[in-house]
Amino acid sequence: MTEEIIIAGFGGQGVLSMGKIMAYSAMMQGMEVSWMPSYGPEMRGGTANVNVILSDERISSPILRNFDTAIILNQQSMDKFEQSVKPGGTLIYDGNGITRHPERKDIDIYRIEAAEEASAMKMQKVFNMIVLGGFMKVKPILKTEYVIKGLKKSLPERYHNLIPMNEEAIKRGMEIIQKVN
Amino acid sequence: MTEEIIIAGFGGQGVLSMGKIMAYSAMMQGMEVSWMPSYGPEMRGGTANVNVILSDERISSPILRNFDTAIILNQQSMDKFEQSVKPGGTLIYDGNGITRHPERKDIDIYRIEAAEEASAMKMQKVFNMIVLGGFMKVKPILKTEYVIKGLKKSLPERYHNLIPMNEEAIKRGMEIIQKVN
Amino acid sequence: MEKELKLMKGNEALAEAAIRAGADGYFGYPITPQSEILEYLTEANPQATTGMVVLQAESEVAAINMVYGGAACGKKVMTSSSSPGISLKQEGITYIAGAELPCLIVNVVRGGPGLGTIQPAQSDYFQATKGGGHGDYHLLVLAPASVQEMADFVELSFDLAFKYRNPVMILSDGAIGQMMEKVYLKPQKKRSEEILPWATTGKPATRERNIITSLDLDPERQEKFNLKLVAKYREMAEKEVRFEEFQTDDAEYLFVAYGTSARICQKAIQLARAQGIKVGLLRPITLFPFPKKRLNELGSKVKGMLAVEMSAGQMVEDVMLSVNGKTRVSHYGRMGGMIATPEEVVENLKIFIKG
Amino acid sequence: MEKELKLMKGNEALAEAAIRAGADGYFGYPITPQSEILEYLTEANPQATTGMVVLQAESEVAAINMVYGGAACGKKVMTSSSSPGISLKQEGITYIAGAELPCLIVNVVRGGPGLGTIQPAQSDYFQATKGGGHGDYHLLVLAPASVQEMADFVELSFDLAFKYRNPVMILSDGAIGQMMEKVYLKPQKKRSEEILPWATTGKPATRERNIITSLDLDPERQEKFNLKLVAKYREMAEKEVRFEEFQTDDAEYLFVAYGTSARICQKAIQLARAQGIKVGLLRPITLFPFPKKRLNELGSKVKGMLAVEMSAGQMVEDVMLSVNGKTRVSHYGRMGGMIATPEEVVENLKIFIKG
Amino acid sequence: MAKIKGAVIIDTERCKGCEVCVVTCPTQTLALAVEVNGKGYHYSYAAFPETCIGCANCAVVCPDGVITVYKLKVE
Amino acid sequence: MAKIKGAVIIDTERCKGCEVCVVTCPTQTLALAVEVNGKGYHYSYAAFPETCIGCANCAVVCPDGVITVYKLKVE
Amino acid sequence: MTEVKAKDIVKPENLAYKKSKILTDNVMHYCPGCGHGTVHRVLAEVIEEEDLQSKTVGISPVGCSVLMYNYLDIDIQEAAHGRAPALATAVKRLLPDRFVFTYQGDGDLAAIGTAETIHTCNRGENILMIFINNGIYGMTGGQMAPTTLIGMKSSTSPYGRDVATMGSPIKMADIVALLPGTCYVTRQSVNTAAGVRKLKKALKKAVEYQRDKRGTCFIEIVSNCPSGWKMTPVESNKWMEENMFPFYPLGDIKVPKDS
Amino acid sequence: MTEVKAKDIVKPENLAYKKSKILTDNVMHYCPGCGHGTVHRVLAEVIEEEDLQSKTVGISPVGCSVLMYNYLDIDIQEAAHGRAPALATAVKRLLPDRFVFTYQGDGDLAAIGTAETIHTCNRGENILMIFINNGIYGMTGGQMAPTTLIGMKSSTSPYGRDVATMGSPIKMADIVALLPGTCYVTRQSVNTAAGVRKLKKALKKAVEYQRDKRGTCFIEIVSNCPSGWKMTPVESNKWMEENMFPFYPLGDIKVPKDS
Ligand SMILES: Cc1ncc(C[n+]2csc(CCOP(=O)(O)OP(=O)(O)O)c2C)c(N)n1
Ligand SMILES: Cc1ncc(C[n+]2csc(CCOP(=O)(O)OP(=O)(O)O)c2C)c(N)n1
Ligand code: SF4
Ligand code: SF4
Ligand code: SF4
Ligand code: SF4
Ligand code: SF4
Ligand code: SF4
Ligand SMILES: [Mg+2]
Ligand SMILES: [Mg+2]
Repeated sequence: MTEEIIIAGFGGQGVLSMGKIMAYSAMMQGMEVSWMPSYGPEMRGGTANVNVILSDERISSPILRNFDTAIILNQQSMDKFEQSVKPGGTLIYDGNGITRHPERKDIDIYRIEAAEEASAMKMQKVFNMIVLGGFMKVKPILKTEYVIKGLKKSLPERYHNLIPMNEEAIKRGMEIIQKVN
Repeated sequence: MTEEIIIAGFGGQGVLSMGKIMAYSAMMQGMEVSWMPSYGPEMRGGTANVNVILSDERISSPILRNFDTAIILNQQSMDKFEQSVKPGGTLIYDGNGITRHPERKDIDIYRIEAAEEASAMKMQKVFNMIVLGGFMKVKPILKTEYVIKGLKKSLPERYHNLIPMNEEAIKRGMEIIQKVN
Repeated sequence: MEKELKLMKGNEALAEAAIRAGADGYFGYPITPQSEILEYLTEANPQATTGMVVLQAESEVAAINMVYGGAACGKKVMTSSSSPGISLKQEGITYIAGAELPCLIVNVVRGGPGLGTIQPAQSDYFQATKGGGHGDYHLLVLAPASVQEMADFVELSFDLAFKYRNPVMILSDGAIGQMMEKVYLKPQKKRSEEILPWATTGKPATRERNIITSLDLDPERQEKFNLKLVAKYREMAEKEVRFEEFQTDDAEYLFVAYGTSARICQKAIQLARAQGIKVGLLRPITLFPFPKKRLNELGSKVKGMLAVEMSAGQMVEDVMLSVNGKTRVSHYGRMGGMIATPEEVVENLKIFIKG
Repeated sequence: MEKELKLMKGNEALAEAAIRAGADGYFGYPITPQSEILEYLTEANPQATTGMVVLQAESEVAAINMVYGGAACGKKVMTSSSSPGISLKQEGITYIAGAELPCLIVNVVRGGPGLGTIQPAQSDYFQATKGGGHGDYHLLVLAPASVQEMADFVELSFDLAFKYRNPVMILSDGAIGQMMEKVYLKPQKKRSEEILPWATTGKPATRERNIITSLDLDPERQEKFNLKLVAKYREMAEKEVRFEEFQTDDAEYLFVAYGTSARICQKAIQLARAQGIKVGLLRPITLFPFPKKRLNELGSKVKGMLAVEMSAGQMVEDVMLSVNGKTRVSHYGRMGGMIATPEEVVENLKIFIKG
Repeated sequence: MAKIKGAVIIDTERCKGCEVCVVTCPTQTLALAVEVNGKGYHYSYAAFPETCIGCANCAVVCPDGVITVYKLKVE
Repeated sequence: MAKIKGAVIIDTERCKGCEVCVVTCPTQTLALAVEVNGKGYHYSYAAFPETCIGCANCAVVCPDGVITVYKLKVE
Repeated sequence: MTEVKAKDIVKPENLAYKKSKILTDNVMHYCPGCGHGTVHRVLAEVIEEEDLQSKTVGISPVGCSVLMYNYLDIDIQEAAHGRAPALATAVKRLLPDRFVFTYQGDGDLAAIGTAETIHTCNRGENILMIFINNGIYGMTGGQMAPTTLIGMKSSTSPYGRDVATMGSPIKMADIVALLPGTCYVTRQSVNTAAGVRKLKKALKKAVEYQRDKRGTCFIEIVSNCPSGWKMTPVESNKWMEENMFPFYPLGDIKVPKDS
Repeated sequence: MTEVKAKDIVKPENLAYKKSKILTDNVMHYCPGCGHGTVHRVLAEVIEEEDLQSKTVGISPVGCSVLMYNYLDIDIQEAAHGRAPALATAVKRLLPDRFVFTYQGDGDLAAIGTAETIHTCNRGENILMIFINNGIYGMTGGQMAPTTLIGMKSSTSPYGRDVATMGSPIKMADIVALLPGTCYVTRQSVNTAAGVRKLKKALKKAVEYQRDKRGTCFIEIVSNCPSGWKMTPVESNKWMEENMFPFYPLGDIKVPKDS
């Protein structure tokens, strides 16, 4: 099994850390992983994306043109990456701020109103965990227990009190994701 | 005609400028010339030598191992360059400070007591012109009139009053050089 | 002791591996895409644990000359930078090579020339392997292709640097520096307390004074020294060539690629073989010394070699020099921070095969 | 106006030629064996006559960046140094290449690596031709072999630099810099008053602002720029290759040598032919672009080529790349400030012929 | 008594919501919007336009130069 | 009255004839020789050895460290 | 008092402030609230008001302001890290009647470029050096700068700047003021409207001194870096007032003798 | 008063001065009368008297003193031009109990090495910097240095140093004295016996301060270059007294607060 993923959105949406938690938990499950960000000058407000590969085999190229799953969090990223989903692949997107919705027929498209949900739950910080929950529902590769382990590893000790909130967010994400086509 | 010359001695003996005057006058006579110094860190007291080539043809290598004429002005240079005179070539040396005189039989050896003469004449500054005179006598390639022209070119205007003294030195050099073997 | 499993960026893994390898000192100046190395080290603060010195220098020039000073004490010292900073270090590097000092220099390459981009590239190959500084010298150059190798090559570099008393360069790129992968970290080594016989650490009564210099005003002696260097590089060429082969047994065509490009070529092999093209890969791990002999052998076996680089064509010259006309050699490159995809590499292999 | 005949050192001839070529500015820092260039210029004080600016900078780094600034104004500017100083300039040089600016950089090479010696060498060939700085760029490199060429190549360099908007290097050595020969100097040219359309000299209302930079944060645009450079270098390779041949008509063997080494090979040809060995010489005048095509042709005619260099073997790689296995290629080199004599070159030719 | 009345025009699409103008305004005329603009910033706007005295302090400190100020002497 | 008598030993072959010691000596003990040494320098020597008071000033300023000084208190 | 509507006020004849045309319409890449933008804006005003567009050559550094050429509608050269004063030296000597300025950050001017800064000032090149001191390397993600305050955290001084191992913050303006080549050295800020107006005056003086060939003008601007300092813009300005200004006091350090 | 013969005086027990064993027997390549030799000799004495041979690491520059390692019997590293303080920084940090000094000329320390000089002093590295200010580039044949006096001729200021185009001579000691990292900054000379003795005291103080980790010690020695100045050694010393000392006044510029 090899799952090739791109996550793309604004800087500040937690794109990179979501990718990191995915990679970390897959690693804890014994898989091979790679996490390759597109990096820019360290300034706010730009776009950010990351290629994540989870696989049972040694990973060759960490940089890809086509993906099994694209997780898309703003319009710019939609314009750039909709076409890069492999036929038969999966596209997950947050509808917030999207003006042109995905149009492909040869892929599975899911929508998750994570931004809305996050602000409804007053948990803006865990927006990306809601999205992750959606992904975990659609592609059941990552196990929640390992994701939590991953969170523990990546959060500094003093934030460990936030872990229940993250767990909650993942659960919500699993609940609210909806197939579009 | 090609004359390949090395002049070697202490820094400060006017080795480089003697070579320069030779090259300059030959050039004025229409010849091809090259002047190639061995240069070192710019500090006093070291040794200095220069390869001078005077030729009717375009000069290929300006750096040579063997010479038609070697003009040698101290013991170190004698040790280093006696063997570099071509068989049948010429060696001119100043006896002052020489502890081991040249021994080769297959070359013409001339001695010129230029240092002695310069201090006798109280013209230490034109020591090298005395040596040059000796060379001009032994190898009549350079004409005195061009040498004087050369001097004029290489001396700053304010020293032109010294030219007669230089001319005198050349004449003395021609007189005092002696064949040894 | 067990190796420790971590998920890390290449830059972080390299920094952590330096601490664990018992490095004595790191001297660097920030530049993207490798600032994480200095940042990781200041955060880890090894001065408090192993005693390793970590210092942000006022410039790359100062940093490489700090490395010079530290290496001259026989210490395991290193610096890291990215392309423009490495250009600034060239004088220092040639001094270190000329003084025969061991050290590690890391270049996490970005696109050039000039300020260029901050995206990954492989366009500093010539600079690294032929000598970006003046004079006849060479670095021993290692090209990692994974986060694991970013970590592993640190200790290897120090070992080689001290074995040959020669600077070693890890020639990485922004992709490997910035990406995260699994990495097994070795346990902490103690810093060496040995005082090396040639090092300038204060002259005891028992030995002659030690002098570290790259100067010899006497050209005859300098030439002897140059010949000594030539002999050293020849010895490296005999003993230190490292490379990896993928599916070369039945290969009719060969990719030659290092670092990130080699990773992409591995994937390209899968894609190409799925289309019936028998292609393999030789991945040079040491770029200097270059795997000339093996490439020359393969030159008799394959119908052609395609050098894939993130550059306008630099390593390809060493491939050509290796096979010396035995087989067709060509180049496919992306530049300026662009990275070829496996798909486009296959497309270009097909074009190459057609001739 | 008549050309003027003078007896001058190579360094002095170059300095005087710069004034006469109408250069706008010289920025340099002293280093043996080329300090005469700055000294000559300060003595000649062209600021008072042609208006040429002459400035002793605080370092080579400052000097090359002054050149950058001056070139960005569309001015004819230059710097000179010797090996260690040129290494320090590498970052500046790659910026200039990356910003597509014209300028002249003179390297009067001495032995290396490091501080090395101050005697002549040719061990900076790789640095000059392959790019000592980072990123994919090339200098156009001219190699004078006489004092006359030291003078003549100044104007040629400026012409080529402006034609291609690319830095040009005169790669000389301590021997040519320090030796005196006859030189015919061209009459004084007026400094150009033209304001170049791309130059940063103050934006009039009539045009868009001019920007001089080597940065492009977008890798796709940066790659387009890199491709433009590649095209430029290809154009140079087509149009600007310069070389000289000596007795190649009937040659069975060929010396390939530039600069001082080429002079020595000319004498070696005389000596060898006197012994019945039919040897000729190809002297590359441009080292980049290299006379690949002609060497490849000659590769079909001769039994072997001997690259003679004052280095451990650098240009020889370009000779091998040119002939690509067509004929035997070998190298004879002296190093560290030593210069081969014609006699020893002949001896080594004989060894080469024997195989 | 003559009084100065001012008005500000803020290019809200270019505003980065840094709030520097808001804290600088001597008359508390400005505030950040609850909504965000196309770049995701809570932009600045004249919440109490009538209090503006046209002093231009806001414009003078705005790093992005997105404020234009007008003023009128009202008798 | 106790008096100090001094003596200097100059390594004349290493002396570079810079004359710094000569002008420094408070008692004019030293002078440059008319002859030159093996390196061609007019070396320094104690022209008036009896006047030396062993103050070591000469040695202390000699750039080449070629002077050794002895002194003795004479009653 | 009559009611006045906005539409009555917003008329060309009532214009009180509008950004200069020299500031281009490109959206600046600076983080929200960053002082770089304000300085650019003021600089643009001065160039416009002094009618210098056709005479100005600016030199941008490597640092956040590397892209200055996107925002100022003048001819600009982008220098290598730390070397802007070297470029400016050549430009001014080759084109002595142009208005030449450099614009540099603290990493650029006070770390890697120290030698160029000092020698350019020492030669008294007739240029203006604008020095944005935000106590951090903004561009590369918040590393310690030579001007980072004691105890201040950055990504390479995560436990705070420690004098014993990292030295004290360096006061470049005080150093260059020592050199006879400088004619005008001043320290300004842009966090308040009054500060901005003072900076503008200082810039105009520098234009005048350069016109009169008085030597090097050096204007330091103590500025903020909300991103590097990990604060909101408003917090960062407050922190700057409380911490940076005491150590880097604002005001003139050196003025021409006859002024 | 009895007649005393030289042979009565020249006895080991009467030895009043002999060069230190730390000064090797190699003939120094310096020109006759050059101050470099004198400074080497004094330095050797201090290293011997303070019993520092086994603890000393010296750093030589590029300049006439590049070959210092031939003359001092201690471990020495030869640095790249201007970079000696960078080497020394690393040496001292890696070997904190060693006595570390740099030895640099004015071209080396005050031109190309300006940034390293200032930042090493600013970090307050616990090292001694010895600065030989002879107002010229001796090694390369007498070019102008940053410290060349106004009007002074050199091979690159053949008509005399002109302030307008070449700037004023720079006073590095005064600059580094401004930096909190330096603990001791002094200007000395070696043209007289008294001067040499003072220098020795200064060097001993620097040894002590380094032992106590007080920060950077900076000892400038105003020295001569008979060859570069085109004077006899004696003339050069006189010229130095009359011209260099007024501009570079001798004496302490900064001393530790409690001393
Ligand atoms: C030679 C070189 N070294 C390092 C860098 C990386 N770099 C880019 S900007 C910068 C520092 C920027 O800090 P500063 O000058 O303070 O400007 P700011 O971003 O804070 O305005 C550095 C180190 C580079 N581009 N070139
Ligand atoms: C990078 C570099 N630039 C220039 C030189 C040439 N160089 C050698 S010594 C020197 C200056 C020496 O002057 P100074 O430091 O004053 O020492 P001095 O000889 O006067 O004691 C220079 C420029 C060099 N070796 N390396
Ligand atoms: S012009 Fe003055 S009063 Fe009006 S909003 Fe701006 S700062 Fe406030
Ligand atoms: S200062 Fe400018 S950018 Fe900041 S909030 Fe106000 S209008 Fe917006
Ligand atoms: S010891 Fe004193 S008195 Fe004796 S020679 Fe030397 S300086 Fe003169
Ligand atoms: S000072 Fe020393 S070198 Fe100079 S003359 Fe006296 S003894 Fe000789
Ligand atoms: S990183 Fe700092 S200096 Fe750079 S734009 Fe952002 S706030 Fe301004
Ligand atoms: S050149 Fe000057 S500094 Fe160098 S040794 Fe000679 S006198 Fe001394
Ligand atoms: Mg900053
Ligand atoms: Mg000096």
